Amino acid sequence: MMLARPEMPRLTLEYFASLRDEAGCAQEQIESTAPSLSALYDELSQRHGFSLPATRLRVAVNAAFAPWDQSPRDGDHVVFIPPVSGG
Amino acid sequence: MMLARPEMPRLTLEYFASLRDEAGCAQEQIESTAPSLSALYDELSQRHGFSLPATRLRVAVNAAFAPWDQSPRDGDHVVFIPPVSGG
Amino acid sequence: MSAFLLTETPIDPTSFSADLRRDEAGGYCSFEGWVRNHSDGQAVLGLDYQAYPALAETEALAVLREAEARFDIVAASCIHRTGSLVIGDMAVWIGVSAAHRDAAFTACRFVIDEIKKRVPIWKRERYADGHSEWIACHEVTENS
Amino acid sequence: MSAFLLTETPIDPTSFSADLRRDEAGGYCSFEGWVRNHSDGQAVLGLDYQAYPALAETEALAVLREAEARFDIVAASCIHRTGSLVIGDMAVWIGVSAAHRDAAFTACRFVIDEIKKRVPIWKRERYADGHSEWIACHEVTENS
Repeated sequence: MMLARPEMPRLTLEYFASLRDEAGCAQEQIESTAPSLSALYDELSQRHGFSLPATRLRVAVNAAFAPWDQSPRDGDHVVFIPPVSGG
Repeated sequence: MMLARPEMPRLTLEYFASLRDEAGCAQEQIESTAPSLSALYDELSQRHGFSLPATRLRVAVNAAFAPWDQSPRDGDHVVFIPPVSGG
Repeated sequence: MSAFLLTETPIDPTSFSADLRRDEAGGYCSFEGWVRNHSDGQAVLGLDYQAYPALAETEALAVLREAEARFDIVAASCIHRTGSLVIGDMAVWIGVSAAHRDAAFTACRFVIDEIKKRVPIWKRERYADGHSEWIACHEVTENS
Repeated sequence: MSAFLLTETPIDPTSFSADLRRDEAGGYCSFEGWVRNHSDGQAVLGLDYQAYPALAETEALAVLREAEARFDIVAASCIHRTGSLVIGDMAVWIGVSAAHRDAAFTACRFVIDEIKKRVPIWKRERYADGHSEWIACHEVTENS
Protein backbone atom coordinates (compact mmCIF):
# COMPACT_ATOMS: atom_id res chain seq x y z
CA MET A 1 0.00 0.00 0.00
CA MET A 2 2.51 2.62 -1.13
CA LEU A 3 1.15 6.14 -1.11
CA ALA A 4 1.90 8.30 -4.10
CA ARG A 5 4.91 10.44 -3.22
CA PRO A 6 5.97 13.77 -4.66
CA GLU A 7 8.91 13.51 -7.06
CA MET A 8 11.36 14.93 -4.51
CA PRO A 9 10.40 14.31 -0.88
CA ARG A 10 11.59 17.05 1.48
CA LEU A 11 13.33 15.65 4.51
CA THR A 12 14.66 17.19 7.71
CA LEU A 13 17.95 15.69 8.90
CA GLU A 14 19.19 16.24 12.42
CA TYR A 15 22.74 15.29 13.39
CA PHE A 16 24.34 14.41 16.69
CA ALA A 17 27.83 13.73 18.00
CA SER A 18 30.46 12.91 15.34
CA LEU A 19 27.85 13.14 12.56
CA ARG A 20 27.12 16.73 13.59
CA ASP A 21 30.80 17.58 13.61
CA GLU A 22 31.35 16.00 10.18
CA ALA A 23 28.18 17.48 8.63
CA GLY A 24 29.15 20.87 10.04
CA CYS A 25 25.54 21.53 11.01
CA ALA A 26 22.99 20.32 13.56
CA GLN A 27 20.14 20.20 11.08
CA GLU A 28 19.43 20.54 7.38
CA GLN A 29 16.50 20.31 4.95
CA ILE A 30 17.15 18.30 1.83
CA GLU A 31 15.26 16.86 -1.11
CA SER A 32 16.07 13.26 -1.87
CA THR A 33 14.70 10.41 -3.93
CA ALA A 34 16.64 7.81 -1.93
CA PRO A 35 14.40 4.71 -1.90
CA SER A 36 15.42 3.69 1.63
CA LEU A 37 16.91 5.19 4.77
CA SER A 38 19.94 3.07 4.03
CA ALA A 39 20.36 4.67 0.59
CA LEU A 40 19.74 8.08 2.17
CA TYR A 41 22.63 7.52 4.59
CA ASP A 42 24.93 6.50 1.72
CA GLU A 43 23.94 9.66 -0.17
CA LEU A 44 24.61 11.90 2.86
CA SER A 45 27.73 10.00 3.73
CA GLN A 46 29.20 10.83 0.33
CA ARG A 47 28.28 14.49 0.70
CA HIS A 48 29.54 14.93 4.30
CA GLY A 49 32.23 12.26 4.47
CA PHE A 50 30.73 10.51 7.48
CA SER A 51 33.29 8.16 9.01
CA LEU A 52 30.79 5.84 10.74
CA PRO A 53 29.54 2.94 8.59
CA ALA A 54 25.76 2.42 8.63
CA THR A 55 26.32 -0.91 10.38
CA ARG A 56 27.31 0.99 13.54
CA LEU A 57 24.26 3.27 13.43
CA ARG A 58 20.57 3.02 14.06
CA VAL A 59 18.09 5.33 12.39
CA ALA A 60 15.03 7.10 13.73
CA VAL A 61 12.16 8.65 11.78
CA ASN A 62 9.88 11.14 13.51
CA ALA A 63 11.37 10.29 16.90
CA ALA A 64 10.94 6.50 16.68
CA PHE A 65 13.47 3.87 15.65
CA ALA A 66 12.84 2.71 12.07
CA PRO A 67 14.09 -0.14 9.86
CA TRP A 68 16.86 0.75 7.39
CA ASP A 69 14.77 -0.42 4.41
CA GLN A 70 11.94 2.01 5.19
CA SER A 71 11.31 4.62 2.48
CA PRO A 72 11.72 8.24 3.52
CA ARG A 73 8.49 10.17 3.00
CA ASP A 74 7.88 13.83 2.39
CA GLY A 75 8.10 15.73 5.68
CA ASP A 76 10.00 13.02 7.57
CA HIS A 77 12.39 14.03 10.36
CA VAL A 78 15.31 11.62 10.07
CA VAL A 79 18.06 11.08 12.64
CA PHE A 80 20.97 8.69 12.28
CA ILE A 81 21.92 7.44 15.74
CA PRO A 82 25.64 6.93 16.38
CA PRO A 83 26.62 4.47 19.13
CA VAL A 84 25.30 6.07 22.29
CA SER A 85 27.44 6.92 25.32
CA GLY A 86 25.26 8.49 27.96
CA GLY A 87 25.65 8.00 31.68
CA MET B 1 49.26 -17.65 83.41
CA MET B 2 46.22 -16.84 85.55
CA LEU B 3 46.50 -13.60 87.43
CA ALA B 4 45.40 -13.62 91.02
CA ARG B 5 41.85 -12.29 91.11
CA PRO B 6 39.97 -10.70 93.98
CA GLU B 7 37.47 -13.05 95.59
CA MET B 8 34.49 -11.32 93.99
CA PRO B 9 35.22 -9.47 90.76
CA ARG B 10 32.95 -6.49 90.18
CA LEU B 11 31.49 -6.48 86.70
CA THR B 12 29.37 -4.00 84.77
CA LEU B 13 26.71 -5.60 82.60
CA GLU B 14 24.98 -3.67 79.84
CA TYR B 15 21.90 -5.09 78.15
CA PHE B 16 20.35 -4.49 74.74
CA ALA B 17 17.18 -5.47 72.91
CA SER B 18 15.29 -8.44 74.37
CA LEU B 19 17.93 -8.92 77.09
CA ARG B 20 17.29 -5.36 78.29
CA ASP B 21 13.54 -5.95 78.34
CA GLU B 22 13.94 -9.22 80.25
CA ALA B 23 16.54 -7.86 82.69
CA GLY B 24 14.35 -4.83 83.27
CA CYS B 25 17.39 -2.57 83.23
CA ALA B 26 19.92 -1.23 80.73
CA GLN B 27 22.89 -1.71 83.02
CA GLU B 28 23.80 -3.26 86.34
CA GLN B 29 26.88 -3.77 88.54
CA ILE B 30 27.28 -7.23 89.97
CA GLU B 31 29.84 -9.30 91.80
CA SER B 32 30.38 -12.73 90.36
CA THR B 33 32.82 -15.59 90.67
CA ALA B 34 31.69 -17.13 87.38
CA PRO B 35 34.84 -18.72 85.93
CA SER B 36 33.88 -17.93 82.32
CA LEU B 37 31.65 -15.55 80.37
CA SER B 38 29.62 -18.62 79.50
CA ALA B 39 29.04 -19.41 83.17
CA LEU B 40 28.29 -15.74 83.80
CA TYR B 41 25.54 -15.81 81.18
CA ASP B 42 24.03 -18.94 82.76
CA GLU B 43 24.06 -17.22 86.14
CA LEU B 44 22.38 -14.08 84.81
CA SER B 45 20.01 -16.12 82.71
CA GLN B 46 18.69 -17.86 85.81
CA ARG B 47 18.29 -14.55 87.60
CA HIS B 48 16.59 -12.65 84.74
CA GLY B 49 14.95 -15.50 82.82
CA PHE B 50 16.66 -14.67 79.53
CA SER B 51 14.92 -16.50 76.70
CA LEU B 52 17.85 -16.48 74.26
CA PRO B 53 20.24 -19.45 74.60
CA ALA B 54 23.94 -18.54 74.69
CA THR B 55 24.37 -20.30 71.33
CA ARG B 56 22.47 -17.46 69.68
CA LEU B 57 24.56 -14.75 71.33
CA ARG B 58 28.02 -13.33 71.09
CA VAL B 59 29.74 -11.67 73.99
CA ALA B 60 31.87 -8.53 74.18
CA VAL B 61 34.21 -7.45 76.94
CA ASN B 62 35.30 -3.83 77.14
CA ALA B 63 33.85 -3.12 73.68
CA ALA B 64 35.58 -5.99 71.85
CA PHE B 65 34.22 -9.42 70.99
CA ALA B 66 35.56 -12.07 73.37
CA PRO B 67 35.56 -15.88 73.53
CA TRP B 68 32.95 -17.49 75.77
CA ASP B 69 35.58 -19.30 77.81
CA GLN B 70 37.33 -16.07 78.80
CA SER B 71 37.33 -15.36 82.55
CA PRO B 72 35.61 -12.16 83.65
CA ARG B 73 38.03 -9.86 85.47
CA ASP B 74 37.42 -7.21 88.02
CA GLY B 75 36.24 -4.02 86.33
CA ASP B 76 35.17 -5.68 83.07
CA HIS B 77 32.32 -4.19 81.07
CA VAL B 78 30.43 -7.17 79.68
CA VAL B 79 27.78 -7.11 76.95
CA PHE B 80 25.90 -10.12 75.64
CA ILE B 81 25.08 -9.51 71.97
CA PRO B 82 21.70 -10.81 70.75
CA PRO B 83 21.33 -11.52 67.03
CA VAL B 84 21.71 -8.10 65.40
CA SER B 85 19.11 -6.52 63.12
CA GLY B 86 20.35 -3.11 62.04
CA GLY B 87 19.77 -1.60 58.64
CA MET C 1 5.31 6.29 38.74
CA SER C 2 8.55 6.76 36.84
CA ALA C 3 9.97 10.02 35.58
CA PHE C 4 12.80 11.01 33.27
CA LEU C 5 14.31 14.46 32.83
CA LEU C 6 16.95 15.82 30.47
CA THR C 7 18.40 19.06 31.81
CA GLU C 8 20.95 21.60 30.67
CA THR C 9 21.41 22.86 34.23
CA PRO C 10 22.98 21.12 37.25
CA ILE C 11 21.04 18.05 38.38
CA ASP C 12 19.07 18.46 41.61
CA PRO C 13 17.42 15.12 42.44
CA THR C 14 15.57 16.45 45.50
CA SER C 15 12.04 16.51 44.11
CA PHE C 16 12.56 13.37 42.01
CA SER C 17 13.83 11.35 44.95
CA ALA C 18 11.04 12.67 47.17
CA ASP C 19 8.56 11.28 44.62
CA LEU C 20 10.02 7.80 45.13
CA ARG C 21 9.05 7.78 48.81
CA ARG C 22 6.11 5.55 49.61
CA ASP C 23 5.00 4.01 52.90
CA GLU C 24 5.57 0.52 51.48
CA ALA C 25 9.17 1.27 50.38
CA GLY C 26 11.86 0.01 52.75
CA GLY C 27 14.89 0.38 50.50
CA TYR C 28 16.19 3.08 48.19
CA CYS C 29 19.19 2.71 45.90
CA SER C 30 20.57 5.58 43.89
CA PHE C 31 23.38 5.95 41.41
CA GLU C 32 25.14 9.13 40.35
CA GLY C 33 27.57 9.41 37.47
CA TRP C 34 30.18 12.10 38.07
CA VAL C 35 32.66 13.55 35.59
CA ARG C 36 36.01 12.06 36.56
CA ASN C 37 39.47 13.34 35.76
CA HIS C 38 40.64 10.31 33.80
CA SER C 39 39.49 7.90 31.12
CA ASP C 40 41.45 4.95 29.76
CA GLY C 41 44.66 6.44 31.11
CA GLN C 42 44.10 9.90 29.64
CA ALA C 43 43.70 13.03 31.77
CA VAL C 44 40.21 14.45 31.21
CA LEU C 45 39.21 18.11 31.64
CA GLY C 46 35.49 17.73 31.10
CA LEU C 47 32.65 16.17 29.12
CA ASP C 48 30.15 17.51 26.59
CA TYR C 49 26.82 15.71 26.39
CA GLN C 50 24.41 15.89 23.45
CA ALA C 51 21.00 14.25 23.47
CA TYR C 52 18.22 13.69 20.98
CA PRO C 53 15.50 14.74 23.42
CA ALA C 54 12.36 13.30 21.80
CA LEU C 55 13.78 9.80 21.41
CA ALA C 56 15.88 9.94 24.60
CA GLU C 57 12.72 10.52 26.62
CA THR C 58 10.86 7.68 24.91
CA GLU C 59 13.73 5.24 25.40
CA ALA C 60 14.52 6.26 28.97
CA LEU C 61 10.87 5.91 29.99
CA ALA C 62 10.82 2.50 28.31
CA VAL C 63 13.87 1.48 30.38
CA LEU C 64 12.20 2.68 33.60
CA ARG C 65 8.99 0.83 32.76
CA GLU C 66 10.96 -2.31 32.02
CA ALA C 67 12.66 -2.02 35.40
CA GLU C 68 9.27 -1.71 37.08
CA ALA C 69 7.98 -4.76 35.19
CA ARG C 70 11.03 -6.98 35.78
CA PHE C 71 11.84 -6.20 39.40
CA ASP C 72 9.74 -5.92 42.53
CA ILE C 73 10.22 -2.18 42.91
CA VAL C 74 7.98 0.69 43.87
CA ALA C 75 9.25 3.38 41.48
CA ALA C 76 12.33 4.39 39.48
CA SER C 77 13.43 7.72 38.07
CA CYS C 78 16.32 9.20 36.12
CA ILE C 79 17.78 12.62 35.36
CA HIS C 80 20.47 13.15 32.70
CA ARG C 81 22.53 16.28 32.05
CA THR C 82 23.31 17.74 28.65
CA GLY C 83 25.80 20.45 27.77
CA SER C 84 29.32 21.10 28.95
CA LEU C 85 30.37 19.55 32.27
CA VAL C 86 33.54 19.86 34.33
CA ILE C 87 35.23 17.46 36.76
CA GLY C 88 32.93 16.57 39.63
CA ASP C 89 29.69 17.56 37.87
CA MET C 90 26.82 15.08 38.06
CA ALA C 91 26.06 13.69 34.60
CA VAL C 92 23.30 11.28 35.54
CA TRP C 93 21.17 10.45 38.56
CA ILE C 94 19.04 7.34 39.05
CA GLY C 95 16.86 6.53 42.04
CA VAL C 96 14.89 3.37 42.77
CA SER C 97 12.65 2.57 45.74
CA ALA C 98 11.45 -0.92 46.65
CA ALA C 99 10.04 -2.90 49.55
CA HIS C 100 13.36 -4.76 49.87
CA ARG C 101 16.94 -3.79 49.10
CA ASP C 102 17.71 -6.59 46.67
CA ALA C 103 15.24 -5.33 44.06
CA ALA C 104 16.31 -1.71 44.63
CA PHE C 105 19.98 -2.52 43.91
CA THR C 106 19.26 -4.81 40.96
CA ALA C 107 16.84 -2.42 39.30
CA CYS C 108 19.10 0.61 39.82
CA ARG C 109 21.97 -1.24 38.18
CA PHE C 110 19.69 -2.37 35.34
CA VAL C 111 18.54 1.20 34.68
CA ILE C 112 22.03 2.73 34.45
CA ASP C 113 23.25 -0.15 32.27
CA GLU C 114 20.31 0.14 29.88
CA ILE C 115 20.43 3.95 29.81
CA LYS C 116 24.07 3.71 28.76
CA LYS C 117 23.27 1.13 26.08
CA ARG C 118 20.06 2.42 24.56
CA VAL C 119 19.27 6.06 25.18
CA PRO C 120 20.40 8.49 22.44
CA ILE C 121 22.79 10.57 24.50
CA TRP C 122 26.38 11.12 23.45
CA LYS C 123 29.47 12.06 25.40
CA ARG C 124 32.57 13.87 24.13
CA GLU C 125 35.65 13.72 26.33
CA ARG C 126 37.87 16.80 26.44
CA TYR C 127 41.43 15.76 27.21
CA ALA C 128 44.23 17.65 28.92
CA ASP C 129 46.34 17.35 25.76
CA GLY C 130 43.83 19.51 23.85
CA HIS C 131 42.01 17.00 21.68
CA SER C 132 38.51 15.72 22.25
CA GLU C 133 36.61 12.67 21.16
CA TRP C 134 33.07 11.32 20.96
CA ILE C 135 32.88 8.13 22.97
CA ALA C 136 31.10 5.04 21.70
CA CYS C 137 30.21 2.91 24.69
CA HIS C 138 27.82 0.77 22.74
CA GLU C 139 28.42 -1.26 19.62
CA VAL C 140 25.21 -1.72 17.67
CA THR C 141 24.49 -5.37 17.02
CA GLU C 142 20.93 -5.23 15.74
CA ASN C 143 20.03 -2.95 12.87
CA SER C 144 16.42 -2.09 13.39
CA MET D 1 38.61 7.93 54.03
CA SER D 2 35.64 6.14 55.55
CA ALA D 3 33.32 7.45 58.24
CA PHE D 4 30.59 5.97 60.40
CA LEU D 5 28.04 7.84 62.48
CA LEU D 6 25.36 6.69 64.90
CA THR D 7 22.77 9.39 65.41
CA GLU D 8 19.62 9.84 67.50
CA THR D 9 18.40 12.61 65.19
CA PRO D 10 17.20 12.40 61.56
CA ILE D 11 19.94 11.35 59.15
CA ASP D 12 21.30 14.10 56.90
CA PRO D 13 23.89 12.56 54.56
CA THR D 14 24.86 15.88 52.94
CA SER D 15 28.27 16.38 54.50
CA PHE D 16 29.08 12.65 54.47
CA SER D 17 28.26 12.29 50.78
CA ALA D 18 30.18 15.47 49.97
CA ASP D 19 33.24 13.86 51.57
CA LEU D 20 33.01 10.99 49.08
CA ARG D 21 33.53 13.33 46.13
CA ARG D 22 36.96 13.06 44.52
CA ASP D 23 38.17 14.08 41.08
CA GLU D 24 38.95 10.46 40.27
CA ALA D 25 35.47 9.20 41.22
CA GLY D 26 33.13 8.61 38.28
CA GLY D 27 30.41 6.65 40.04
CA TYR D 28 28.54 6.97 43.30
CA CYS D 29 26.10 4.43 44.67
CA SER D 30 24.05 5.04 47.78
CA PHE D 31 21.56 3.00 49.74
CA GLU D 32 18.94 4.25 52.17
CA GLY D 33 16.87 2.04 54.45
CA TRP D 34 13.46 3.54 55.16
CA VAL D 35 10.91 2.44 57.73
CA ARG D 36 8.18 0.71 55.74
CA ASN D 37 4.59 0.06 56.75
CA HIS D 38 4.72 -3.72 56.57
CA SER D 39 6.90 -6.65 57.58
CA ASP D 40 6.20 -10.31 56.87
CA GLY D 41 2.57 -9.54 56.23
CA GLN D 42 2.07 -7.50 59.41
CA ALA D 43 1.16 -3.80 59.42
CA VAL D 44 4.00 -1.84 61.04
CA LEU D 45 3.65 1.52 62.80
CA GLY D 46 7.32 2.19 63.44
CA LEU D 47 10.70 0.88 64.53
CA ASP D 48 12.85 1.36 67.62
CA TYR D 49 16.59 1.01 67.18
CA GLN D 50 19.09 0.34 69.94
CA ALA D 51 22.83 0.24 69.40
CA TYR D 52 25.87 -0.62 71.44
CA PRO D 53 27.80 2.45 70.30
CA ALA D 54 31.39 1.54 71.18
CA LEU D 55 31.29 -1.84 69.43
CA ALA D 56 28.96 -0.68 66.63
CA GLU D 57 31.50 1.94 65.63
CA THR D 58 34.39 -0.54 65.68
CA GLU D 59 32.47 -3.11 63.63
CA ALA D 60 31.03 -0.61 61.14
CA LEU D 61 34.44 0.91 60.51
CA ALA D 62 35.83 -2.61 60.02
CA VAL D 63 33.12 -3.25 57.41
CA LEU D 64 33.92 -0.01 55.59
CA ARG D 65 37.64 -0.79 55.61
CA GLU D 66 36.96 -4.28 54.28
CA ALA D 67 34.91 -2.75 51.46
CA GLU D 68 37.80 -0.44 50.61
CA ALA D 69 40.23 -3.37 50.63
CA ARG D 70 38.07 -5.79 48.59
CA PHE D 71 36.67 -3.46 45.94
CA ASP D 72 38.20 -0.80 43.73
CA ILE D 73 36.44 2.09 45.41
CA VAL D 74 37.47 5.58 46.44
CA ALA D 75 35.62 5.87 49.76
CA ALA D 76 32.62 4.50 51.66
CA SER D 77 30.60 5.89 54.54
CA CYS D 78 27.61 4.95 56.66
CA ILE D 79 25.16 6.65 59.02
CA HIS D 80 22.74 4.69 61.22
CA ARG D 81 19.80 6.01 63.25
CA THR D 82 18.94 5.00 66.79
CA GLY D 83 15.78 5.73 68.73
CA SER D 84 12.15 5.69 67.75
CA LEU D 85 11.34 5.97 64.04
CA VAL D 86 8.06 6.25 62.15
CA ILE D 87 7.05 5.18 58.64
CA GLY D 88 9.21 6.86 56.01
CA ASP D 89 12.07 7.75 58.36
CA MET D 90 15.58 6.95 57.15
CA ALA D 91 17.13 4.24 59.34
CA VAL D 92 20.43 3.86 57.53
CA TRP D 93 22.41 5.61 54.80
CA ILE D 94 25.39 4.23 52.91
CA GLY D 95 27.39 6.00 50.23
CA VAL D 96 30.23 4.67 48.09
CA SER D 97 32.27 6.45 45.42
CA ALA D 98 34.48 4.70 42.87
CA ALA D 99 36.15 5.27 39.53
CA HIS D 100 33.65 2.91 37.89
CA ARG D 101 30.05 2.00 38.69
CA ASP D 102 30.54 -1.73 39.07
CA ALA D 103 32.71 -1.37 42.19
CA ALA D 104 30.41 1.34 43.59
CA PHE D 105 27.34 -0.92 43.36
CA THR D 106 29.10 -4.05 44.62
CA ALA D 107 30.73 -2.32 47.57
CA CYS D 108 27.55 -0.49 48.57
CA ARG D 109 25.66 -3.79 48.59
CA PHE D 110 28.46 -5.44 50.57
CA VAL D 111 28.39 -2.69 53.19
CA ILE D 112 24.64 -2.83 53.86
CA ASP D 113 24.70 -6.65 53.94
CA GLU D 114 27.60 -6.74 56.41
CA ILE D 115 26.20 -3.93 58.56
CA LYS D 116 22.98 -5.92 58.90
CA LYS D 117 24.89 -9.08 59.77
CA ARG D 118 27.62 -7.84 62.08
CA VAL D 119 27.04 -4.47 63.66
CA PRO D 120 25.45 -4.50 67.15
CA ILE D 121 22.29 -2.60 66.33
CA TRP D 122 18.85 -3.98 67.13
CA LYS D 123 15.46 -3.22 65.68
CA ARG D 124 12.09 -3.61 67.38
CA GLU D 125 9.03 -3.55 65.16
CA ARG D 126 5.89 -1.90 66.54
CA TYR D 127 2.83 -3.47 64.95
CA ALA D 128 -0.61 -2.05 64.27
CA ASP D 129 -2.15 -4.73 66.51
CA GLY D 130 -0.33 -3.27 69.51
CA HIS D 131 2.44 -5.77 70.14
CA SER D 132 6.09 -5.24 69.35
CA GLU D 133 9.01 -7.53 68.76
CA TRP D 134 12.79 -7.47 68.57
CA ILE D 135 13.87 -8.71 65.16
CA ALA D 136 16.70 -11.18 64.69
CA CYS D 137 17.98 -10.86 61.15
CA HIS D 138 21.12 -12.77 61.86
CA GLU D 139 21.59 -16.23 63.26
CA VAL D 140 24.97 -16.56 64.94
CA THR D 141 26.93 -19.46 63.53
CA GLU D 142 30.31 -18.89 65.10
CA ASN D 143 30.68 -18.45 68.85
CA SER D 144 33.70 -16.30 69.29
